[in-house]
Amino acid sequence: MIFAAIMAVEIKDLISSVIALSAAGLGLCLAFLILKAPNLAITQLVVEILCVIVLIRGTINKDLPLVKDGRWLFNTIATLFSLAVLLLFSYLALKELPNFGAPLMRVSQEYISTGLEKTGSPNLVTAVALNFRGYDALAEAAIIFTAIIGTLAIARKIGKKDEE
Amino acid sequence: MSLIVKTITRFTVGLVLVYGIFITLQGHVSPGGGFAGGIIITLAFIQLMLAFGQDEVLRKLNQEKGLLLAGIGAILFLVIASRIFLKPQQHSFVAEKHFQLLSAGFLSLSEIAIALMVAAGLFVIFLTLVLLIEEEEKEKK
Amino acid sequence: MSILLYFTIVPLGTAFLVTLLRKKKGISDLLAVLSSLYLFGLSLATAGLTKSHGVMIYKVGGWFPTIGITLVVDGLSAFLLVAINLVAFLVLIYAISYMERYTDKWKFHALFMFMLAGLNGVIISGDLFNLYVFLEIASISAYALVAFGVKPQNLEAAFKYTIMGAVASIFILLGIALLYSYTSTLNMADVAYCLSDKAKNPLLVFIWVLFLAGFGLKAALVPFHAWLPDAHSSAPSPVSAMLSGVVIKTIGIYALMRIFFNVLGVSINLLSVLMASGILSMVVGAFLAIAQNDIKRMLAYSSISQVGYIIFALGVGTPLAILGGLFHLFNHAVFKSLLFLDAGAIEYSTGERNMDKLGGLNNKLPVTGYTSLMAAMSISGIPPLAGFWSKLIIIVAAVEAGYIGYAIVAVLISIVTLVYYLKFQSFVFFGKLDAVYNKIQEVPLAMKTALVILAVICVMGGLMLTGTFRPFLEGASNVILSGTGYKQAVLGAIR
Amino acid sequence: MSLYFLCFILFCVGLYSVLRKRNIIKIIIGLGIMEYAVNLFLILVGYRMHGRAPIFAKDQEILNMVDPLPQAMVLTTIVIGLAVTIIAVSLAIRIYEKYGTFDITKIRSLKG
Repeated sequence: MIFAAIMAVEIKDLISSVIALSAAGLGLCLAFLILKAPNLAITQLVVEILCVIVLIRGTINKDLPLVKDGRWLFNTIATLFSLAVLLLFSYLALKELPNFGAPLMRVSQEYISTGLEKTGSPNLVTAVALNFRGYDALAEAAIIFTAIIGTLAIARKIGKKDEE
Repeated sequence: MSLIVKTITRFTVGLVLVYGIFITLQGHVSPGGGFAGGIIITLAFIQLMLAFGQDEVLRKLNQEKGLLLAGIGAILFLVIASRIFLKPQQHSFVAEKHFQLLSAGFLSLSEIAIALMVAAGLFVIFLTLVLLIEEEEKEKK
Repeated sequence: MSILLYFTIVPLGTAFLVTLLRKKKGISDLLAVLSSLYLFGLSLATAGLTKSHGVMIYKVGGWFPTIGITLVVDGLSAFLLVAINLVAFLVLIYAISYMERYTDKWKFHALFMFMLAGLNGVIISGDLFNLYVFLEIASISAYALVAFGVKPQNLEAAFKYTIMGAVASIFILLGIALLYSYTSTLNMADVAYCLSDKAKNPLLVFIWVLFLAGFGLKAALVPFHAWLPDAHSSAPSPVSAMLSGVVIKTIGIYALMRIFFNVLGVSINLLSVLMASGILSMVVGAFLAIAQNDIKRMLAYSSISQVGYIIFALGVGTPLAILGGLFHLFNHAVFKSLLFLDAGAIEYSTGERNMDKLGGLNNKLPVTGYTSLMAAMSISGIPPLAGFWSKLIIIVAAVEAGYIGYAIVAVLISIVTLVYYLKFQSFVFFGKLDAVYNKIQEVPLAMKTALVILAVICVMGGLMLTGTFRPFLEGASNVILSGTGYKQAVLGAIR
Repeated sequence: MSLYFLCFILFCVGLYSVLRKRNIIKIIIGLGIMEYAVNLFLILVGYRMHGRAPIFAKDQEILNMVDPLPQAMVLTTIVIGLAVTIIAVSLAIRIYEKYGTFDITKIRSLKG
């Protein structure tokens, strides 16, 4: 997946970088399956398809003038250095986390034990997402709706009347 | 699109649509919830549109109707959600009918509302992006 | 206390209704103004309620707190709710006539309602992930609103804002993910409860840095302020009034306060970091503002320096400083949105935004002239007006806390603010009237009423310190002072 | 521990692409990658060593289940990522229509 991500960033041509991104997305979907999250695998796969459609929509026949100007080298070194610092700090911080296989399950233990009785839905993930934390699902619907109205607002022809 | 693609889509669109509805209704039993189901239904519409060209699909579901549908789905979900939040009640479910279709009461109702809204809404987004390009091409020519 | 839920459900419902009833002409304005009036009334009611019995809790869906999401309103959030809904209501009245120049008014109202729902949701949520989702709603609708007048400049500014905002949200999400892995609960009081017994370790420092970067970018602190001048100057002026008056405060400063003071606990070096970034943004904002000749761009830069004041006051950390900071936050919300609405009125009537070309508008636009005079005087701290009191408190608190050097810098900056506001006043309103502008007439009624009401609040703000409002402001500031005492208050109220 | 670190490397790849690349579409791709990285990190956090998917089967009783809470969170973050990408792409299309290019250095009409 990391390899696909680096490829997506480095490839010169636009369309193939979008395809490399979808490869990274599919890798993520597989990772969800391995990590026992089938619910997410389906959603990730489908959302990723839509993402790729929209991205390809944007890049059908567009050029990619990749010109390197003077300070190019300095910029890359500066960004790489800052990323290295970020990685160093994250390494230090990650040591503190509880180790990989044993998540301390303070709250979700109750979800598992009482999930079936309280909500009656065997698929705990939907139970948590819709019933226990239903308020988030409401916010989720609002997010989709803002994206819809936002695209409509951005895509209209004349914005301000008098100037055009 | 070529004839082959048309015949293939004629078969698969129905299948994809049914699969999307299945995922939505089975949201609380098997994996995959309202969101995934809704998007699968949108993909079925998009596939239809790609295969059979724009005008035919637009006759059935153009932007206005899509937006209307999305709005209704959203209002439905809002009503269901606020009804539950305002009257907090813990209803325990009878054990044995857990795995049937509509066993979680309001849960599958809100799933359907979300799926309706997601399907109609994302299709409207696809339409706006595609229609935008047609006008752009016309300007260029 | 189920009324808390109406804060988000009512704007969302109006937004959905506006999309459905988009065909009828005036319906979207009516719905939007009505619902924001209702919200304003509701926020006053909640302010009264919180004054009577402290922290108010609402368990969404009836689930016990750590399982379900809880909504928490205490002194601080009630104070901010009143400020936001007040400014939103007046901006909507202003927008009735201003938005005639834009096509598709219903889209503006729908997006505005979503932004309002997002802001209210951020303030009342007592759950980390829920705060992130509502923050995202407010930001996405802000991106679309900045690009509302679809001209090349607006699009570029909106794109810059979208990229920076998206990066900031991802940093915040990463911070929440790390916090979840460390404490495995999302309820803010619960997280504070778990963190209280764990010692400081590199992970907490890393989480602090992530949150500081994310919320700092949303609040346009200096290293991350690049998007603010473009976004605010190219957005339609009701939107930029909301943006600089309210949105950076709630998403940036309120969330910063809530998480740093109440959840993660505050340490000395964190306070010094806040103070340093406050001073930095004060100085940079003020000096950049002088150089501008475009009205809105100048106002945007002055927003950065005023936000610097508030962050500086929080950095000082003494009770008086926090009181001054909060009071300045309320004042700045009121008079900065008034100034942006004035700039919009000027642009509405003359169609020109460049200060040098305008002149002598006072006799042609009396209302706008006097209201912006009052706002300009208040922001630069002329004694009788509200701005003076809040800056005075901050400077006095800084002197008391021993940061004499910083206090002097603050005084100098407020003088610089006075300079560029006088320059703005004299260029635009006094001086000779250009020939081409003599036929302009006053702005329509709706805009005038909003301007006048805001100006009155601006003058009346001085009362906030004395009289009835004092306990209201006290309530807000001692919520922060109690720091991680927040968790006792919330957990106590739940049981 | 090492898996978390790999996830952070993916995050830095995305961050690098957002900061360094000049083409708008590459920036949007960078955002997508960062979104993937954080989602992966959230799920990694909630994984129990040889746990089972959090779905009750009809007959047998499943003991060690994977933590369902991060999965509910990631369900929301995926859709947020989609919404942000859609807004960014529609802005990019409009900018391409007005400016004729995707290169952000050429779109410098606003004084920073």
